Amino acid sequence: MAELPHAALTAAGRVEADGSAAQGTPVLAAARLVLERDLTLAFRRRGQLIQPLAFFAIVTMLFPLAISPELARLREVAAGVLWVAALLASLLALEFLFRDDAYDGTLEQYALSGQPLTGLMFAKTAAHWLLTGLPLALIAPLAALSLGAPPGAIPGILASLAVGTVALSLIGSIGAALTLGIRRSGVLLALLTLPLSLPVLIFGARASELAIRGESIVAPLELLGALAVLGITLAPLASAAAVRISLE
Amino acid sequence: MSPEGLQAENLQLWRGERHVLRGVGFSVQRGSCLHVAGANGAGKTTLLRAACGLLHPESGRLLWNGQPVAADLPAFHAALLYIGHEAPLKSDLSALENLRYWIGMRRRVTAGALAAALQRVGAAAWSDRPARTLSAGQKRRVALAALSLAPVPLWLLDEPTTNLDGEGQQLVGSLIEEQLSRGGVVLAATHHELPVAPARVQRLELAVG
Amino acid sequence: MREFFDMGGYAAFVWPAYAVTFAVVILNVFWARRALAQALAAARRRAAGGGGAP
Amino acid sequence: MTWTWFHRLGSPPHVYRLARRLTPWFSWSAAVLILAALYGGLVLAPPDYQQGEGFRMIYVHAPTAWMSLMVYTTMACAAAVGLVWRMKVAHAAAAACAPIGASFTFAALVTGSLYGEPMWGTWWEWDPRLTSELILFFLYLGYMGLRGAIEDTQRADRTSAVLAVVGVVNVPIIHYSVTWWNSLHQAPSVMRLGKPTLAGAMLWPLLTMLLGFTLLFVALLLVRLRAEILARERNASWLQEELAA
Repeated sequence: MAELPHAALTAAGRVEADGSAAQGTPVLAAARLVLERDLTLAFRRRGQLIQPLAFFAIVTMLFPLAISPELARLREVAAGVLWVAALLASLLALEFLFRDDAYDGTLEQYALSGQPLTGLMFAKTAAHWLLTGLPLALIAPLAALSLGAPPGAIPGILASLAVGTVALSLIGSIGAALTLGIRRSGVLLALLTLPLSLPVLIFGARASELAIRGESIVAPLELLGALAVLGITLAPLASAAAVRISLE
Repeated sequence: MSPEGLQAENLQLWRGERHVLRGVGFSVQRGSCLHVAGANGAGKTTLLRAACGLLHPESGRLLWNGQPVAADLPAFHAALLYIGHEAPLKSDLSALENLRYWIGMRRRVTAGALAAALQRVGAAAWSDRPARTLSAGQKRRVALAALSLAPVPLWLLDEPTTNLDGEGQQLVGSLIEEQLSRGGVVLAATHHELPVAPARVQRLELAVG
Repeated sequence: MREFFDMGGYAAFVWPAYAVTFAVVILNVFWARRALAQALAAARRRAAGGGGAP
Repeated sequence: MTWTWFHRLGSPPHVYRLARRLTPWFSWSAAVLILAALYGGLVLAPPDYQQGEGFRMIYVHAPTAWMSLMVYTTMACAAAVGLVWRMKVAHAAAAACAPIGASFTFAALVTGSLYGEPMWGTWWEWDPRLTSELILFFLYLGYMGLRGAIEDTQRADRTSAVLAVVGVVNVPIIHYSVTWWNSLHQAPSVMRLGKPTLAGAMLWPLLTMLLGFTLLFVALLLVRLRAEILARERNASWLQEELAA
């Protein structure tokens, strides 16, 4: 019997058939592949990419109609409106973050790839942010202008949403992983995710509000940044654990 | 001398109310194949998923080369390839892209190796078509290409011959034979016969509980 | 006694607060006992009907 | 030797029997303490010089609010133990905690609102503590919703355990953010909820009530824990002997 390929395996386990460990994919490369795959898939279905943005635009449009067309009044609530709309729009896309991967067996392959699942979950969350959070942050200034915010507020609003949506995507990824395998999980996902997102809403809305008033947004932006960093370190761990459990 | 290959001792597993694995045990040496047989619902898939560490039996031991699998799960996972009864393909990606992402996660693959693997399973002609346009048998063949690209020591195959024509089944047979000749281990769950020389196959019959 | 129930004009708040709290306490006791009784009944039914194996 | 107690806590029959033995002790001492605290709080304690007789609501509001947080923390600890050591009994304890905690959080919200009305003049004030309590209530609802949505007990245990741990990490952050938010918006003249300076005859009923509620929680937990163990161990042989006895 040919002994050559697996001779080294007993010791390291990881060594591939040709006997060289260098053939294995490094974690970062694997995470990049996950990211690339999700982005490619999203761009194959471009129509769906627009949906959260359209939702965001419609929700922000509801408020002038429901409250008043007076820009002075709208300006007072603009920050809150932007953030509630962004929170809901980000939530909308979450349900599908892991769903297709769970159905077609991709998640199983991720869990069995020998790569740390935490890193792969982080890559998937990053893709979610690039596809929803970042576009939201980019169109939010337009919505803010339509709600009476001065042009000087644009950088502040952009910055607060860009940082805040990172935290929202991370928190949302936990909720999406927890509700895997549950039928009609949409409402439950909202019930799990929204209370955990409140700090992001509070700090983010405050930052946007200060930006609209033309004041310094440093303090709330730092708090948002802290939340994002905390999320980056902890959320992928939790979603990886939840995904593994969903495969049991 | 520590035993080589995959050993299971007294695996017990409940799924809700059902006692699916009732003290299942086996020992597959390097270079041999375990044919997990049994009727539908006998727990073949459950056993395979437990054997690759996705499911956690309530009691029992699983050893890989004499070491408990749980001691280093990532290393064990890097050493195995599991293919469920549906090939894990994205319907919007082509066969080629699917393979590149799937296998690329585990090891570096060159474009040449990918092309050769697809050629071998007879997929060259349709390797750039989106997976949603492929037939069930064609999807199976893409999964077989993954096997030839990932010569890891342990393969776990759930119904590897389903949906395949006669030639495809022979292909499964020759891939398994190659894996065994390399000193690899194969666990295949199927209620069909395996197209492999019987001398190398052990049979484990699961009963419906 | 009247004075005690009047709670210095706060009766409309004090007594409902106590009522709600102790309603929750009593309900909890009731629910916990019911949960145990139901679980015991289910387990006995199972034990009677075929030695536990489903 | 030192770890045997821990291993025994992982054994369902041991915990089941222990819970049955301990329940009366906790129940009766909780009942005695709560009754004593009621007498002390409603009769013996003098009225507060600012809040008058209204301050007596603190003897129910503070214990329910305390329960809401303590039960959540207990639940998360049990869940974490269950996740890390794959301990069935710990998951059963976490499952037993949720309905108790949710109901007391509800009581804390209602008593807080009743307490607030005469102090603030409105039934609901976005006071940081009440707001945090409301969010905690939603966390409980989410936990129970998730548990209820998953049929397989083992998966429900482990999935909801992840949520409980994530939640307990978040609770301080949520509380901090809500306090921070409130400090920006609140007019300083509005009185904050219930911080009368308590001493002597006013203080001991509160401490007794807190202890009594804690013991009550343990008693409730022990009873529910037995129910949860029964549901999880229905195929075990020890249970057959236990029921036959």
